[in-house]
Amino acid sequence: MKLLESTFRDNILITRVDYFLNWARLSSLWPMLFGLACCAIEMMATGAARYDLDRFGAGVFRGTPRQSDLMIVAGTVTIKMSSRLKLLYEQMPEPKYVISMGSCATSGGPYWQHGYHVLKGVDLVVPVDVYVPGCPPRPESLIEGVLKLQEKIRNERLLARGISSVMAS
Amino acid sequence: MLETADLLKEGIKEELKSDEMLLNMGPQHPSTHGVLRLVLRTDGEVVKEAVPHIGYLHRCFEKHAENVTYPQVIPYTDRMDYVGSMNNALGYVIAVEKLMGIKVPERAEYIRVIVAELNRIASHLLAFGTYGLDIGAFTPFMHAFRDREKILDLFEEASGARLLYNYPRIGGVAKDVPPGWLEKTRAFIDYFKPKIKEYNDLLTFNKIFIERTANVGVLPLDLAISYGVTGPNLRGSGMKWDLRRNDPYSIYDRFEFDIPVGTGEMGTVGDCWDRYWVRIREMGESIKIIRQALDQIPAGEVMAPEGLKAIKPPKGEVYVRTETPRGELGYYLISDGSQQPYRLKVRSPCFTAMSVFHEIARGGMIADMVAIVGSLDIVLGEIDR
Amino acid sequence: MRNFVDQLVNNYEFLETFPRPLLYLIAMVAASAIILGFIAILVMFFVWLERKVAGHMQDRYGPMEVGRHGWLQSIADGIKLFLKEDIIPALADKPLFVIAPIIVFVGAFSAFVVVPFSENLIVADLNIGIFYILAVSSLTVIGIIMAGWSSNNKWALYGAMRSAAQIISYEIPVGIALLAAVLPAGSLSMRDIVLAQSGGFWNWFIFRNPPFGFVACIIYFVAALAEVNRTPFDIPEAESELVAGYHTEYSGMRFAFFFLAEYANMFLVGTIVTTLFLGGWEFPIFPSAFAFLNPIIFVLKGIALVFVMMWLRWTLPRLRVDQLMYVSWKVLLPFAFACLFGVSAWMLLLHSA
Amino acid sequence: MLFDYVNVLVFMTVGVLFLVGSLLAARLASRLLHSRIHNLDKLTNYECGERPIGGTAIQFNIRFYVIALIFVIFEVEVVFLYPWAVVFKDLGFFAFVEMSIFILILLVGLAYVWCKGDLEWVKPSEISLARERSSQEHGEILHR
Amino acid sequence: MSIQEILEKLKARFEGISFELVETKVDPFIKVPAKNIAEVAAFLKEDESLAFDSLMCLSGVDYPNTLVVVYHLFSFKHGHKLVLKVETPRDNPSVPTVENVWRTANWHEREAFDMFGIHFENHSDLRRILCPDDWEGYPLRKDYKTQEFYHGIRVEVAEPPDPLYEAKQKSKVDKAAKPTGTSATKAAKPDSKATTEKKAE
Repeated sequence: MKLLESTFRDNILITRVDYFLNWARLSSLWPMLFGLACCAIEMMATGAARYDLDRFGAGVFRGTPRQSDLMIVAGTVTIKMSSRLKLLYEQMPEPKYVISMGSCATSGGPYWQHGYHVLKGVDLVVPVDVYVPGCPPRPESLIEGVLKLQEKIRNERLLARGISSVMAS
Repeated sequence: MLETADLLKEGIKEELKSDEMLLNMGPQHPSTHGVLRLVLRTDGEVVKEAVPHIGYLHRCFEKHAENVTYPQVIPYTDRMDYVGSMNNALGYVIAVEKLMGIKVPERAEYIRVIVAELNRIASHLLAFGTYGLDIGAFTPFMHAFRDREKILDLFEEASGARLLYNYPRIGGVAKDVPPGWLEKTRAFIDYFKPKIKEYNDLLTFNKIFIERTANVGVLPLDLAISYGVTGPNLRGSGMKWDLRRNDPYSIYDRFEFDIPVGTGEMGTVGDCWDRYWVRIREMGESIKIIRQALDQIPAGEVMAPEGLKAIKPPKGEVYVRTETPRGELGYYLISDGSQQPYRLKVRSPCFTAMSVFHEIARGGMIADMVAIVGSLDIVLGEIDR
Repeated sequence: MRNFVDQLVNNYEFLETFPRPLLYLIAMVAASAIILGFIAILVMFFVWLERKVAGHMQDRYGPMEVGRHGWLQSIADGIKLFLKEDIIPALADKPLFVIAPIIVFVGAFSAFVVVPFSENLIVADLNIGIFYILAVSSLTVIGIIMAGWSSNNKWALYGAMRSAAQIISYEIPVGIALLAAVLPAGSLSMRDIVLAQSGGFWNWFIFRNPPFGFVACIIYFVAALAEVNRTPFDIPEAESELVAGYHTEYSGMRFAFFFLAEYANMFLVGTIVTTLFLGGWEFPIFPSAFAFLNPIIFVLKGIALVFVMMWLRWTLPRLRVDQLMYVSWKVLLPFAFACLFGVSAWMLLLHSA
Repeated sequence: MLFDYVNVLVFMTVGVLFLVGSLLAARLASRLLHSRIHNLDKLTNYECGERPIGGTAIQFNIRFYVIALIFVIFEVEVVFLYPWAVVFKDLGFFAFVEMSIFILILLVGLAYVWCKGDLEWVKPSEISLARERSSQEHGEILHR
Repeated sequence: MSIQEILEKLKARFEGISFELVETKVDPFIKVPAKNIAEVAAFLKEDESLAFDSLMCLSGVDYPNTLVVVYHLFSFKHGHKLVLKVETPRDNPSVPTVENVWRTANWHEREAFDMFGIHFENHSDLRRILCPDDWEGYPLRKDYKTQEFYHGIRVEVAEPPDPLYEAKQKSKVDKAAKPTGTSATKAAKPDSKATTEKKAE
């Protein structure tokens, strides 16, 4: 069984198909409209005319989590908002990614010491893929974050993992 | 005869009244300008009751103000109203200077006014862009942000940051503006003046936009005063009240500019269109102020000598209010002589603007909720502090 | 189509052996497959065109990195949506939820049967052409209401109710405005209508019986915008008010079909306006000289009209529900009736004179 | 004649088959690629991040019934107009007069419905009703 | 109209109530007893010559032994300002509401209740406005301790990374080492090593 499984995972065909599927998924990352605080204004500036996020295919800001596959947590996540954030993350369809934009989302930012109502880092609630530093991060660094995420998606092995799990079961 | 028909109709209407639906225009909604939650009780399209829930962005500003030294509070004031952060920091700095009796050098005063007015234009541009987005027109948003980027370049040269500057300091300004900055500002103003006319053609006098905003969310003047609404929202309801003119602080009394007031051109006085129109005309006034400030700015120091030493104001309390792009921002500062403020209460203009929302939103339709929230131009960071 | 198959049969003898209806069936399936492929490719092109037009109108580039000037963008979107996990909410009404996108797409797609790409390049030249399109295109509203109601989501419900109100009130101006093209043509079949307009652009129906033909075309275009839910009438899926309107709960491939159906509907409206008012496959100046170009001209005219729709979407704000009803019942309907009287009176004068 | 309508039927079935086929393929692909963990949160309805409150299957207001009735009347009229329009070229002035009478009768119906105010999507009285109540209420609070 | 004249008018109007004027460095204020703030406020608004029709700001302040509610009033008509202060005991602070005089007090009082726990009698709906409804404690009080967990989400940072932590440890260690010899240093040393390891991983 082991031999059969390994032949399927790494042969040329599977990796080529994986590469092609990953290319399709990374070049059309639809972010969810989830602007919380100051970073939301920089996210809007990133989507606007000068630093156009649409050049990378990620400019379609969808309102509902159902049609978006990238959640950019832009701003401070407070305790009251954290349960809503968790629900929204759950409602996103499967290949979903999270960019934690700004130091507030990454670790509570300037509010970590005395902010009793601030969540110290969004990774306490949802798994985060890319952390973008800055308060607020410049639009260029957000675009670099999106590109870093695209790099991460490019090396994923979804199809291979899927086939091996099917073979295993 | 007519009355009985109406009575009959009233009678019929009662039994057939379809039951109402509770609806969450929740924290994550494309047009609630941040994390505001509106619980609407609607019957069909008509909203019977709209209750705003806030607190989703409560970042404990006042707790921080009590645990950090005076100069360290300025970055937190910037992050309160993150769209007009120059004006926020300016208000706080004036409060501390009034308590300590510091005399700010002339050049710093002028730089502060220029930077505050540029920030007002940037904030109104964002309000104009997002309001177009709420009503459904995408392009004005992009054009507004294209011009706003030019202002952010100027800020980046002066203070080093795009959105949250930490530029006004107690006793003056962080550092002098780089050489050539004043000419660039003048060039920007000359470039920007005709652009306002372009926005008017694009959105302000667009028939559908007028249809969507005139006679919607009418805020009567007595209600506005009683709810403590201030700034463009109050001026939209027809009251000629601007702190820069009526209760002048820093050097605003040296400039000549008039105060736009809502006159109900397109509908009744105090509707969404009036509030929007006051903001657009205010941009023109800010240009006038900047032009006069650029002509009169002297050379010289930008930081008072007391500002460089440790800041320890005497015991006492002060309440200072300044005119930010959203309204009257008040700082109530109590100091006990130590290096940290004893208590700093912030009176936020958006907080009061939001408190009047359930009064003017009653009886509107769902599309009007979006128009009213957009016309109040609220920023959640300032409401929840 | 029928004589095309008969002609094919008699010059290839070996086809004789197969029963004739089977051959017809294969021809029909081949024709619909070609049209389906053509529509799919065209929709991919429209999705890309919309984002580029929006970009350049808003002083930015639009998709650039995904292939040269982003031409691979819509293919990437399609594949990504294909790979997405589609979620059916627990409380949703499962059968309706699943059927809704199919009905919406079939409503939009099956109207292409009568669209005349050129003289004989038409799938089935029904003699009730326009009437058939009117009937079939109202299928989409049933799909939208099913989608809105079945996903048990308040925003979707509002989107569905608004689209029902919108399409009900705009069906009538559409019906009456089309009369202004049927009256001079004297037949319902699309091919005959285009043939009635042949010979140079001056006797297109838009210029025929001068003021009323043009006004009828404008009324039809505006009312068709509402039928297809495009700005300024896109209140069923208003991004800023109803989050995503009737397809709030849809994800993955199901959402892709709503997208597909919307753009197919837009192209359908484009083709109808070209067939009825802009002289179908005719080249404006010397139609006979450029006869070989006919299908290309026809599709180009359709794309030009779809471009106008996109142009409108990125400039105009959105109407409210009651204003929308006002425009339909109190503005478009009276003008449509006036046009009807005008065209028929004008034709009477022309004939009697 | 039958040939054409069979063609339409084939067109529709091909459309449906294409859709159902690709939906099944998409379901298969997503099952292959992603693990099938469907916790409760994923399946709850989306309501801007909140748990849904209040029911959604509510009885929508009666405005619909009135508008639908008016629509049916005018749609029937349009149906009668089409055959007339097709043969209008050959008929003379008589047909024009005949049809204009028919249309005028219906226009009177439209005028009646218009003045009665049934064409507004939201009865103005409802909006003013809600607004009066709001001004009364806040009026009382102010003067109390 | 200066604050002294306003004080005279108030004393004339309300004989029974004791007003106290305090001259501080920048903004002088008038102390008003808690139980009749409502009548004073109504009078200040209705009286023609005063006409304080706008409550600029209502803030709660936590002094060592009392909770104080501060009212900043302003009159659009005459353009003069007034500061009122009301004191309440810390154990069960309660102040009558001024909501029906100035509508803006509704949300400001809810915020004071949320932050300080000051209960406003017959307020229309006194609930927390900023923090979640089931939040423990009143955050802006000086003696406020943050709760460890809220619905399973960690609120308080367990061990704040304090940059001066090493220096303080070292100075504590030197002090401990000097008087009691080496044993203290050995005990102290593993402790500081342990913390550095914990911080590293």
